[in-house]
Amino acid sequence: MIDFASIISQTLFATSILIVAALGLAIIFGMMGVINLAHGALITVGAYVAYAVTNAGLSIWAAFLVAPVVVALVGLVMERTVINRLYDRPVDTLLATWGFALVIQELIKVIFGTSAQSVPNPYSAPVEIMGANLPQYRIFLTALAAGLLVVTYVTFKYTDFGVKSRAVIQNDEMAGLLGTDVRSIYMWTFMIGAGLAGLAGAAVAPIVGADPRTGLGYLVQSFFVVIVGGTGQLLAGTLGGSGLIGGSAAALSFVSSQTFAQTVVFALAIVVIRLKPEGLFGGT
Amino acid sequence: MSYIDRTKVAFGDASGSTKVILTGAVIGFLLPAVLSPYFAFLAAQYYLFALLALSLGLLWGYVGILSFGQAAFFGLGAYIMAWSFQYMFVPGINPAYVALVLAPLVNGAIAGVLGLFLFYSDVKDVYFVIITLALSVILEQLAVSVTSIFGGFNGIYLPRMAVSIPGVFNYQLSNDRLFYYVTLLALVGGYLVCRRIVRSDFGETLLAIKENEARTKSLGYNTARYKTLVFMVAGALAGVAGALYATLAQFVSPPVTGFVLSTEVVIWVAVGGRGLLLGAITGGILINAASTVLSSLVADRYILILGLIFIAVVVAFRKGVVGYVADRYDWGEKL
Amino acid sequence: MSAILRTVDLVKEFDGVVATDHLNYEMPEGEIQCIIGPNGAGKTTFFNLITGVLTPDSGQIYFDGDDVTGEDIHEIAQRGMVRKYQTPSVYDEMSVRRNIHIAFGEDKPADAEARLTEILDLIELRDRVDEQAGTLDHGTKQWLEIGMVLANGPRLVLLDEPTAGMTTDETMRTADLITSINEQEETSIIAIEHDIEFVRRLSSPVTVLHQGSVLAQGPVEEIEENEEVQNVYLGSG
Amino acid sequence: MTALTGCLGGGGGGSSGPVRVGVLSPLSGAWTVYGEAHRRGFELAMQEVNDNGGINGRDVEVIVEDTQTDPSTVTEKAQKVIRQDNVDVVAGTFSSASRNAAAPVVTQEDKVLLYPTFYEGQDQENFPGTCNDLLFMFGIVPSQQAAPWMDYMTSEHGSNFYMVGSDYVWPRFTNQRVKQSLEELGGNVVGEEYIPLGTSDFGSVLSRISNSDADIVFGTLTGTDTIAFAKQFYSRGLNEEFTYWTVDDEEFATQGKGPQAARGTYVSFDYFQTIDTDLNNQFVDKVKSQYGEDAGMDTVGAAMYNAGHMFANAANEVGSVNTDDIISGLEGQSFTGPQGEVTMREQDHQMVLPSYLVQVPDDWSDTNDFEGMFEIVDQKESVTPATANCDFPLGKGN
Repeated sequence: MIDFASIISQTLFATSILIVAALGLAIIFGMMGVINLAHGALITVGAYVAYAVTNAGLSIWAAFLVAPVVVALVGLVMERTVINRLYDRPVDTLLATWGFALVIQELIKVIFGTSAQSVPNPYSAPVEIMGANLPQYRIFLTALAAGLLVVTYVTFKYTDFGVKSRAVIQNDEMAGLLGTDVRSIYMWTFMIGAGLAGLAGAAVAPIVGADPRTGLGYLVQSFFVVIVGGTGQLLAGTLGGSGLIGGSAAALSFVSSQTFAQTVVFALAIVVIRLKPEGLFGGT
Repeated sequence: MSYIDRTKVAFGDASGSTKVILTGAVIGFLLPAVLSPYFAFLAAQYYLFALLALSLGLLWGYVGILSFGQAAFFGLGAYIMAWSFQYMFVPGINPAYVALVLAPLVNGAIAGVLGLFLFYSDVKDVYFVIITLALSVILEQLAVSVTSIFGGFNGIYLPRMAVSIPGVFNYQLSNDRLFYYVTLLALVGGYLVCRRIVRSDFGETLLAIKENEARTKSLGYNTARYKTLVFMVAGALAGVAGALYATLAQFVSPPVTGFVLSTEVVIWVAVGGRGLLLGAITGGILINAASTVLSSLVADRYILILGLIFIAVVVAFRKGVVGYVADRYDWGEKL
Repeated sequence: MSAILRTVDLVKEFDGVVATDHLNYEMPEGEIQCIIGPNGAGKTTFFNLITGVLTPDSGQIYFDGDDVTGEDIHEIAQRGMVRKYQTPSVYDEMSVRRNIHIAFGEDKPADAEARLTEILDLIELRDRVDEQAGTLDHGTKQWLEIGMVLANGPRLVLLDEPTAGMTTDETMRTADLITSINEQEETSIIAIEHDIEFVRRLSSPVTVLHQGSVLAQGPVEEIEENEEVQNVYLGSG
Repeated sequence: MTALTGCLGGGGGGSSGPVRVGVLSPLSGAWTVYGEAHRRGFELAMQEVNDNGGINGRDVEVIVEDTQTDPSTVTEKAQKVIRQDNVDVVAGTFSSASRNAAAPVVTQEDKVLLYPTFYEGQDQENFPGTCNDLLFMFGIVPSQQAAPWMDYMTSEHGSNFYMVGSDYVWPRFTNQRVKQSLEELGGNVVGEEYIPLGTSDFGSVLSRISNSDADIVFGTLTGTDTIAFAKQFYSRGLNEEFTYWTVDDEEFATQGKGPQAARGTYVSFDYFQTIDTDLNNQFVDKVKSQYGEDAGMDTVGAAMYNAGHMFANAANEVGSVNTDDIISGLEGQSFTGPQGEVTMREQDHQMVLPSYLVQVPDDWSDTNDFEGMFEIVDQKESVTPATANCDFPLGKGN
């Protein structure tokens, strides 16, 4: 018998992990149009910051504050040294960020060594809901995903910075003429995106651990989430995209092998991109 | 003027690319005399990686399509060679010949289907990068788990190919110096095919598409068809390179189709020179030779060095090595 | 004389904004016509619709009697409707010669060399044939693009503000160029233009577009007197 | 042009000058974490050999090459060490795929390959690259690693098995062997799943496990996947409900899991750093003094250590380092390794090894404490592996 409570909870959990993992990319790639192939590496840095913080005796919650700041700074270094020269050259941005991904991955090995590091899980026992005992940490992750979505949506929709950021992204010359400091808006938006990737790293570390390739697993999936969901549609796009890519793969794996499920979902994503290039929720 | 003068004159004012490919071919031809079998094996391997890089160089340099999935075609070519030995598709005929015909055909067909599916829509070029990246991830995953067909994680064995004329002679190329010439032939042949394409009206249209696709469409060109055709040629070239690589290494396993090799090819072409066929070839040889040397010296720091070089080239040295040379000396046609 | 181009009740909307509102237009073969109208009147959208860049929400487009609604850009172009873009759209990194050679289209004319010289004379670029297109000044680039459109063997030429950014002298010479093209090459020509002097010089019938549909049509003199047109241009519109 | 600055082939080899050994380790890429112990085990053995006279009076020179966890690099590096550095024997490669990539090179050049990693065993029909006279297998096979403990585990914890493995050859064949024993013991398989390599979210398979009436979850996941699985297994409280027994998670994987997620897990291998014998304690002390306090050892490192010594013994006993002598010297040789008495079975070159069943104790807390990481539950002095599915006598080549 297929136990629906598990399917629903798993689909929800898989979706929320991808929301957290892809949100930073939804800003840097979805909104700014910067193809950031270092997104996975930034997640890895977040995971290692979580390791360093918890290893120093502090709690994982402290890591949730430290990781975004540290990775935002890494994003700042990337943006100031290279990315801001390439805003009008999308292909070169893509290549440069892939270069950064390699450099970051190797620097982590230099600093932390090659072996996988462990990050403790704050919760020990699962909790029983609807007859299925569910891990508390995954429930927390779902709440975190929802919270992050709302916060980023509100930030970019209503706050002064958010409005300016979207204006700059849509037409940086015009915004520049109207007196917005375009360069600093780009910098801050990129840093927020990187910070969110860092937070994602810290968030997944307790259930995945930290090793030099942790973030790489999320790279292609995150891009699919943003593209399939629809660039420029922060809330609906990320939610929809994560649901399709993460959720459906989890649900499908109840009826088929996980390898088959993942292959089918990837193929499905490619078909969606082909039929609706602007994404499910994007476009006019 | 005697024959020699004429060649001198012709050589003197030949375009940069002609000079380079001629000297390259001559040096390449004489090289095995000084190379030990090991270095002949290495050079053969570099030539095949250069042929793979050439397939991306043609796509990216001449029609502006950046594919992150050329390794998928390379790997498929390798598996076709392995299957050809395993299943002897056409009994009685040298399985390597069968594979060297099948690999480009099958890859071309698959590239054609992909092209029809992706180019005949307004999928943005950038999305094409992500899709081709995903395709090489999918193929690698299938190759690992579908053990019955792909031999799975442990891979498939195949012997070194033989050069043969049925009934006349059959000589197995276990001597690496001999196999070296097969790969040199494949690389120079591949280059001449690309050169032929690029210098034709078809090639001129490709450059037009790369520079201004809207204008080219409104002059009556079905740009999607051109992009699909050149994508098929690139797939075929990568397939031949993969097929020869399989019988050179005598072993095929999933990473040969996968994500890591796909991203490395892009680095080779970007550093070598993304705008020129010879740039891609140089990148394919130069970076692989450097990685052999560097990885023996600094083992795991080599990727860090490569990453830094790659960023520097992309930001400040966009034309790449050969591109830079072509600018400084009158290179003539961009080949 | 059959119509080279006819549109029937063409409608195109962009999230609520009606860009083309049941536009009916007919262009007899062999003629030169101008289209004028204030900014946002839907002139370029009209060109985008008939060249297949945009597909209309409703209505039909007939080219030389065939219904081409919804056809691909290159299919319509192959039929002989060739467009010059508002901002000059040439291959900057290629020589003038190569620009024209590409513009000949997929099946190059047999006497390509002769045809090339003919066009170069027409657009007065004979002595700069091997220069890079990108190095040409704005006005010359416009003429190069006109030459390219010509090289494509068009039956209907669409010119989107061909004299934008030109001096009055250049504008007048462009008008004469268009007239001679029409006569020598027997191609019909539709030009979108703001410069009334240019329209007067062509002395061709004019269609005034306003809010996505035809406001008025007729010879230049009549249109200039037409009150509705005046207050559309001058008044609130 | 870019003519390759080739240089002439390396000279040397033969009986004068040092004995040269090539070591192929994954020092970059996905398996790097195993690469270090893999290389250290062999280097340590060679140091000890050099300290007491080397081989036939000749010093041993070790040439290490990074295989970048990529089979095509293995082919290149195997060629290099053999044809350029003229090594007398090759030790290493980590995954079965990399061993298979090296096999044609050693076969063509007629050199012995000493393979250290735990693997699926030799089977001519099902997977190529084994049944080769030039290959010597120092790693444990499923019939030694899992089969000996089926009795104990089923009697202690119940006989309903839920099998979770990575989707490739080694997990599938290990499970096949375990299912054989399970049948004999009247147990049954309530679930069997293979997860693609590189998966990080195990939510759905874990929910299927928690809904199953399994007693033992038998793990053959590998790499970073096994770490993610264990952490999520813990976060769902499944370690209270089920017994988790894995045949992949040696010292470094368990270090990656961390105490919280690893507590209570059963692991079975031929070697653990926690083995408390004089020989192993000396071995571990040497590793720490040479490579630092936090350096650890695992089954693969120990196998490389044994391979080094047994190669030296063979060469010294037979008096030469040419391939056929090394083969005859290795076949049937017994040696006292850090894990105890081991013997290289003559017929199929598979090592007869002890087998240890360990459990992660509740009081393990420091991730660098490799001794306290495991507690020995039971051990078997020497387990004879199932005979390889090959035609005997082994021929050279695959």
